[in-house]
Amino acid sequence: LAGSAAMAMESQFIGSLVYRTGPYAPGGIPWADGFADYIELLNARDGGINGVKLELEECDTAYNTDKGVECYERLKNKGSTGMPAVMPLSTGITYALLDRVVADKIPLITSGYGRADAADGRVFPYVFVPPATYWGGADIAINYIASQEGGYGNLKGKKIALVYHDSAYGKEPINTLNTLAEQLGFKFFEFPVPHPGLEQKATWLKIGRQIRPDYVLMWGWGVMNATAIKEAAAVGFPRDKFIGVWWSGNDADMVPAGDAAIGYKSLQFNSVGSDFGIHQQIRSELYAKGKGAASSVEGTGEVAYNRGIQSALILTEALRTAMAEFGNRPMTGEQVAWAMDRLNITQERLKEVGADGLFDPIQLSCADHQGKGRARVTQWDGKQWQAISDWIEPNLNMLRAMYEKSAAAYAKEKGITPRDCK
Amino acid sequence: MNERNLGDVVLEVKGISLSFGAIRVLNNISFNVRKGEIRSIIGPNGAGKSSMLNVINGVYHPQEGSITYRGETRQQMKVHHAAAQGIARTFQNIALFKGMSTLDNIMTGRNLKIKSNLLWQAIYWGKAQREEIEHRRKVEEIIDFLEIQEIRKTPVGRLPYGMQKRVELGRALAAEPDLLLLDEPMAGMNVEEKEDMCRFVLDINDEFGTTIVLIEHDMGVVMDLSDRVVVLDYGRQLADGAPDEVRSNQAVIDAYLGVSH
Amino acid sequence: MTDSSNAFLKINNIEVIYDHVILVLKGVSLEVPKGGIVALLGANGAGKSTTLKAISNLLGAERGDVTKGNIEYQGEKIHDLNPSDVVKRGIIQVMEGRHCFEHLSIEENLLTGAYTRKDGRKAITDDMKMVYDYFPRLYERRSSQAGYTSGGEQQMCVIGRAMMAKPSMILLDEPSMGLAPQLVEEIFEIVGRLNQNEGVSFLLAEQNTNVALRYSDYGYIMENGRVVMEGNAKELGENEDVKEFYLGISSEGRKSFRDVKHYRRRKRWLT
Amino acid sequence: MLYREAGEFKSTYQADQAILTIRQDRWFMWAMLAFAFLVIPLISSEYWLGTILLPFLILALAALGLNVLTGYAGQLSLGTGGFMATGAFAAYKLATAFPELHIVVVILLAGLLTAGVGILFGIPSLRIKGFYLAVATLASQFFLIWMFNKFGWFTNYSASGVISAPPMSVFGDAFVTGPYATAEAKYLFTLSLVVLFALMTKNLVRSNIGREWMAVRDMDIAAEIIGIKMLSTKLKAFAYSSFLCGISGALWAFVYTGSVEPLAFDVNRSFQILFMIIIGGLGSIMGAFLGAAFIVLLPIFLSNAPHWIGLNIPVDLISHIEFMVFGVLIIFFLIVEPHGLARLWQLLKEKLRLWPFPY
Amino acid sequence: MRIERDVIYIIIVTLFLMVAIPWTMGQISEDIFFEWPFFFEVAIGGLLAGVMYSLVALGFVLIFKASGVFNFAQGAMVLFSALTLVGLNELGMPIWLAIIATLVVMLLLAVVIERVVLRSLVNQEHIILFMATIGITYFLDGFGQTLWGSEVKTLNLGIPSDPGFYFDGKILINDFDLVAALLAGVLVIVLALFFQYTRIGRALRAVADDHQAALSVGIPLKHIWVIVWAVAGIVALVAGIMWGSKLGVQFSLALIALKALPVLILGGFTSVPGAIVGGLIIGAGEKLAEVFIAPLIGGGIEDWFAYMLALAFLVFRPQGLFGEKIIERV
Ligand SMILES: Nc1ncnc2c1ncn2[C@@H]1O[C@H](COP(=O)(O)OP(=O)(O)OP(=O)(O)O)[C@@H](O)[C@H]1O
Ligand SMILES: Nc1ncnc2c1ncn2[C@@H]1O[C@H](COP(=O)(O)OP(=O)(O)OP(=O)(O)O)[C@@H](O)[C@H]1O
Ligand SMILES: [Mg+2]
Ligand SMILES: [Mg+2]
Repeated sequence: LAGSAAMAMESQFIGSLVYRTGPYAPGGIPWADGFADYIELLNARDGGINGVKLELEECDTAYNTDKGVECYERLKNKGSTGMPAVMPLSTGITYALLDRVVADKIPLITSGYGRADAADGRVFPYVFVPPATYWGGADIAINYIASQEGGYGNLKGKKIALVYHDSAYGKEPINTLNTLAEQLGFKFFEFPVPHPGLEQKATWLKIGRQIRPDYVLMWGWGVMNATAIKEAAAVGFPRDKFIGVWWSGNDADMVPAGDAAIGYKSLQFNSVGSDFGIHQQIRSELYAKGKGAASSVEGTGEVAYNRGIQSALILTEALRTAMAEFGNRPMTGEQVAWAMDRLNITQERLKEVGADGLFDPIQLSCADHQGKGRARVTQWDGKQWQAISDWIEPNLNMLRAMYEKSAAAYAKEKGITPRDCK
Repeated sequence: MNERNLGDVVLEVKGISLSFGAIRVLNNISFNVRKGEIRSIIGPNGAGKSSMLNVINGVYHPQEGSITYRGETRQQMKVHHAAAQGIARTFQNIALFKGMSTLDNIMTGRNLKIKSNLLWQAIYWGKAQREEIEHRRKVEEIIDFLEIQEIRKTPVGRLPYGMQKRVELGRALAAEPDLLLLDEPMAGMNVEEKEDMCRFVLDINDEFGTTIVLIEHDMGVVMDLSDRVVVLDYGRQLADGAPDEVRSNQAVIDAYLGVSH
Repeated sequence: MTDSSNAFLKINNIEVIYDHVILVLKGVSLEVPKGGIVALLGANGAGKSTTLKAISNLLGAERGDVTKGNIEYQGEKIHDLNPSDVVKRGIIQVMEGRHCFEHLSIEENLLTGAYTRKDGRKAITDDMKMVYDYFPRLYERRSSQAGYTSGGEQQMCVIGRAMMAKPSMILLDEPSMGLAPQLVEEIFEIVGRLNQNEGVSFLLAEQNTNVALRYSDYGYIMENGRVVMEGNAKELGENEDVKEFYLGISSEGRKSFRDVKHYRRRKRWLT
Repeated sequence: MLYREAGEFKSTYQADQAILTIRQDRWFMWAMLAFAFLVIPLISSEYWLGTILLPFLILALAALGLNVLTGYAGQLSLGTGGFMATGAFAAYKLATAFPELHIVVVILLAGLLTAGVGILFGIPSLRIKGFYLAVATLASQFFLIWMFNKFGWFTNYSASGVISAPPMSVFGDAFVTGPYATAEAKYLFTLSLVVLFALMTKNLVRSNIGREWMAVRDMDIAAEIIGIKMLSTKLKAFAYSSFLCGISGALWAFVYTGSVEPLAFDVNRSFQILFMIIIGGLGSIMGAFLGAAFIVLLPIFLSNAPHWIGLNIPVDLISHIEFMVFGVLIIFFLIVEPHGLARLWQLLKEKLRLWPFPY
Repeated sequence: MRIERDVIYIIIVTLFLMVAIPWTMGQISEDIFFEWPFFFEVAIGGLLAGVMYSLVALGFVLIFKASGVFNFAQGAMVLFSALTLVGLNELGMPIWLAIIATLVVMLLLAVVIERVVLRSLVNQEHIILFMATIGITYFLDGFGQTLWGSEVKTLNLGIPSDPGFYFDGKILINDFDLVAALLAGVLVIVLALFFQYTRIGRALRAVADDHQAALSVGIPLKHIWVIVWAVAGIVALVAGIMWGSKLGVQFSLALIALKALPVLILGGFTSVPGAIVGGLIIGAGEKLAEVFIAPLIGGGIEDWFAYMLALAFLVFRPQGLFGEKIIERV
């Protein structure tokens, strides 16, 4: 028994909730590959983190909340220390885990999805939302449109529509956009699309032939994205005035749309490309030796793949931070949560790992679980994404106020006393 | 032959006509049923006998005519009205509740008499249980009467045809009807079983004083049991009278009986 | 009928179980000679229908199984065949309980009866005419949906449907049920005529013992899943027990249904 | 012969009408209950209690509800998810509007509100039958989910339309919702409710109303002719069924996940529950539980199995194989016994009764 | 096919309401933009979208009409056939060969389903057979993805999806939709003739009524079932091609079954032409509602509106517009 305990002591268990099957698999597979490849890269190149080997176990959720909860519970006590953090990759699973992670003291890291107000670390000690939130995303989109139109002042009287997946996820940006519409004087139209969004003709006839907005934003998901782009083409709505959030910007979503997708834009909280240092290392350390997770090396570099790397990076950097404090051995969730409160992925660090320019630096604190929350705009050229803007910062003051207000309401409903972050 | 004291008229149908689309199923049919009698309806296949029963208990609504039951005259019966006023029946093509046991089937016959509400039944205590047991006792009497004790708990779908007919009769009896409509209760039975069935019908009639309307193709049964017989022929009313009169009526012989029986 | 060499249809000691647990036939053997009319008599639940379904192989559809014994037709074992192959070999069953195709019209019902026939449209139309001749009532109602016809009309429809298949052997399950007396006679007339003119053999399960014995050559009596008695139709008709329990004639002649006693003599042959 | 009824005589109708008339069955049931209440909480891990048994129980309750409607009353319904959502949102509104209400009261009231909604959507069943009704009930499914999604009032205007349960306790510190509820407390609380409702349902189906439901299921015209009122009988079935589904939904949202969005009760949930009762056995209380076990536990088992036997298969392949095996097993069980696992269980007992003779 | 008089009345009333309600809404509400060309555009768009639903609904109708089975696996079959087609195509087969190969695969599938599933479940209640098709669904979903993977694939038929032509200079119609409509029309005519005028067609209806009686007259159930399931497989392939080239071939294709269900009940489970008429009414109805009613109550109503619309029809005709009357007699 002592022997096996000693063996187990050496490796850090990492549980990964992925969806490689089901209706959303096309978007889930590259993410899972990126995540797995980066973890394996550390193992192959460095023997893990500080000599602690990383032991990855995936569990397929098929983007289904029930299965996700089961996966979480199955994995959370595995390994010597249990799961150091959970990244559920689904808004539904995120909500189902909110209570559980508090009881289990396991940080819940939702990169670019989940509850935006979890950016308020005082109310949500175990939830982290780096690098960006939907509310921030909405603000960035408007910011970008303003820059296209020559300044915020010119937004007055403009028409901006939102096409969204009619679910918790899709509804997130509405409040922000309403607030901005009031502030900036543009007209805001909402177009909910019922899940799963196979049919959007009515929506697009309204948009393309009746309202004829200046810009359309999209919070879509899965097959809804491609359908929307095709319908936009069918009513002749200009694709370069059509901007999706990052989950509407997977390569897989563009494929079925074909040529109709050329010119379509999407926000990304990571940059695009497949030739950063980190990719080259992954290829030489893994794919050259036949060990990569993706079915072909071409997959390394899709935006969703890069997002997977980014999530892995956030987790492993948090592990590093925790080990610096608690010693070089596997970390518990609580220790990682401590580290997440102090996470600081600097430009220098990104350069070291070969992701300089691929990701934006992230710095979190006890009260701020989001960081800078920046994103950039990319455009589909028919084959791949091209970054067409620099990192755009959202209006953090406005956002912070919104986060705090919403988090306070949640705290009241749940009977949570916000922690003191002094 | 059966000199019996017949009571007042309990049911009177007058000038009933019924059509489905272009098909005229009943054409100006009038007859009455007296209290305590066994009244038979005979006629060739497709004559409209079953339809007549359906009119009496409100499954079919005639286009013309009137029905007087217990002194109330209506253009048509309503199904639940008929049941509530003590008209029960059996069916030509057995209409038992196939998924339930014999006992449960007969218990459903008492549904109109059970008063406890959903909540009480869910608790199944006190009042509801007492009521249930009391009705069970009544049903057991019927089971004894029909001699179907052994199949009490058998799902009726598994019973042979003749037994099913008996259970159906039990279900109708459970409602303690004043007027019992029997649609070919003895079809598909051999003589021995027919004798049993006849005995039940007679006993029901004698002991409970139930008025019975009977459809049957076995002339032996019809002639022996009935007080009066009405003959239908493709919607027309061919004859109405005592069994012997009907039996010797030439029109009836031509249309229905063939050789005289 | 002990000479089994000319047996057209032969059932050897079959056992049938429903649902894997309910044993219904406990070793039934019987034979039908070529061109014969054989009656299968017995009380409710004796297993007559089950026997017929075992022959036509329709048991499978009710989760029943022939677990022992075998069935031969013209010397060939048929108990593993598909029902449709049994029909192709010329055996057709008229099921009890009027299994019409409700949504099809009477005429379409009759046409499905000819499904296995390959002898052309003309022959089929001729046979349809013949069926209509036998059952004029069907002709009147030919375009109505079968589900809306009366019980007797449906009974005629299934019998007519079976005739449309031009079978060499018909298994008739309670053909007279629900038919008017005149028609009962007619049905048996038809049975007789088909038998005489076309050489069709019949195995009929019937409750109307009186007529059944009159028209058949040979009879079997079943009780409780066993054959308890067999013999020539005539002999059976004269047997005291058969007379009393199946024909309703006691030594004093036919008694009125009004006078049946409440307690009676039990049958003698119950095993 | 281990299992038989011979030698047991019932002298009263009361004894004859008891739920389990055979002594061995009664012992078995008591042993099962003792095991469920006393042993399981002691021996099970949190994973088992919180992620396997809890959803199993809650979904079994919904299956029980649907089985009343579909299995007993014969009304095929695909609105279960909608009714569960109604229960969940009603519970949420009640719990947030009246924080002092006890959780049991909240859950019962949520059930009653759902029953009301169920009645409303049950009205078309008077005319529409079979698969037509099934598809028509999808109207309520889609409409209810849309409604909860659309109108902020239901979610107290939360930005995302997600509701989360306030911490509530049965007594003192025995929290059953919120972050500090233990898996044991949740499990026992749910188990008690489920056992209670299972007993109530059993009582209903063995008394008059249950017989009326079955009569309507088996042959509705005949039922009407013997005096059963179609409308009220069907609506009672809808009401009681939705009552249970509502409670199940409330438990799902409050006790199991803690916070849900309406999509947790989408049409897939309705299908899932329907599968449970068909596989388990239509018109059987036991069937609801067996079916829930099959549909909830089997996939978990299948996806864990390769790990237990030490196989390292990629997760996507496991998922795909899980799907295939699950599909094959459904078909296999249907072929073995079309009337569901409950019937299979019964046949087993019948065989036992005859044992050692085959028939 | 004989059309009953009340069906015609119902259709006329429906058409009237489809025009009258949007117009009225346009008059009474500021938020609703009503203009005739726009109205026609929406209506035509809806009709064409409805035809796409009909393509899927047809598969359901076939199997229901011919065996009384509500085939839950129809969606899975659409997905499976499309996956197979694209998968074979990606393996290097020319598209015509891939189509033929897929047809063979669908035929094999029908044979397997008959052997393994249907044969053992003869004469069972409809709901049991329905459940069995759910087993098939799970199996097909798993099997298809194991073979061909879960990534999204493209299927390009070369039909442009850009705005087609502007009718009257004002109304926009899409080429792709027109092709789909044409295809569906052809399928419906062929299938309707098949059911109406062949011996097999009549046998199929007999089977749907009563498995046992069908067996008793010698209808070979196994052949019949292979035939219908194979034809349903072909219809699934057509639907898979059309929807797949619209949405990309991916798991979500299986979900279009849900859009076909209201079409199915509105037209009647047993009617091939009903699937088309149902599709047209549902398609136009839901689009018109989404455009001219939804803005007042928040949008996204298409899905439940389609079901509600179907439900409204059922209240008047419980068997759907063209479905066979449900016979209930004592
Ligand atoms: N609901 C209905 N729709 C159309 N036709 C009907 C309907 N009910 C009965 N009929 C027709 O009315 C006629 C009389 O039917 P009914 O069932 O009353 O006959 P019956 O006298 O009972 O005959 P049987 O002795 O054969 O049972 C039949 O021709 C039948 O087809
Ligand atoms: N599908 C079934 N499942 C279980 N038991 C059955 C089934 N069908 C028939 N039985 C049983 O088998 C026995 C014989 O039935 P069968 O129908 O062969 O009798 P029968 O002689 O034709 O009677 P009847 O004169 O009433 O038609 C009966 O006791 C019946 O309960
Ligand atoms: Mg009749
Ligand atoms: Mg029989």
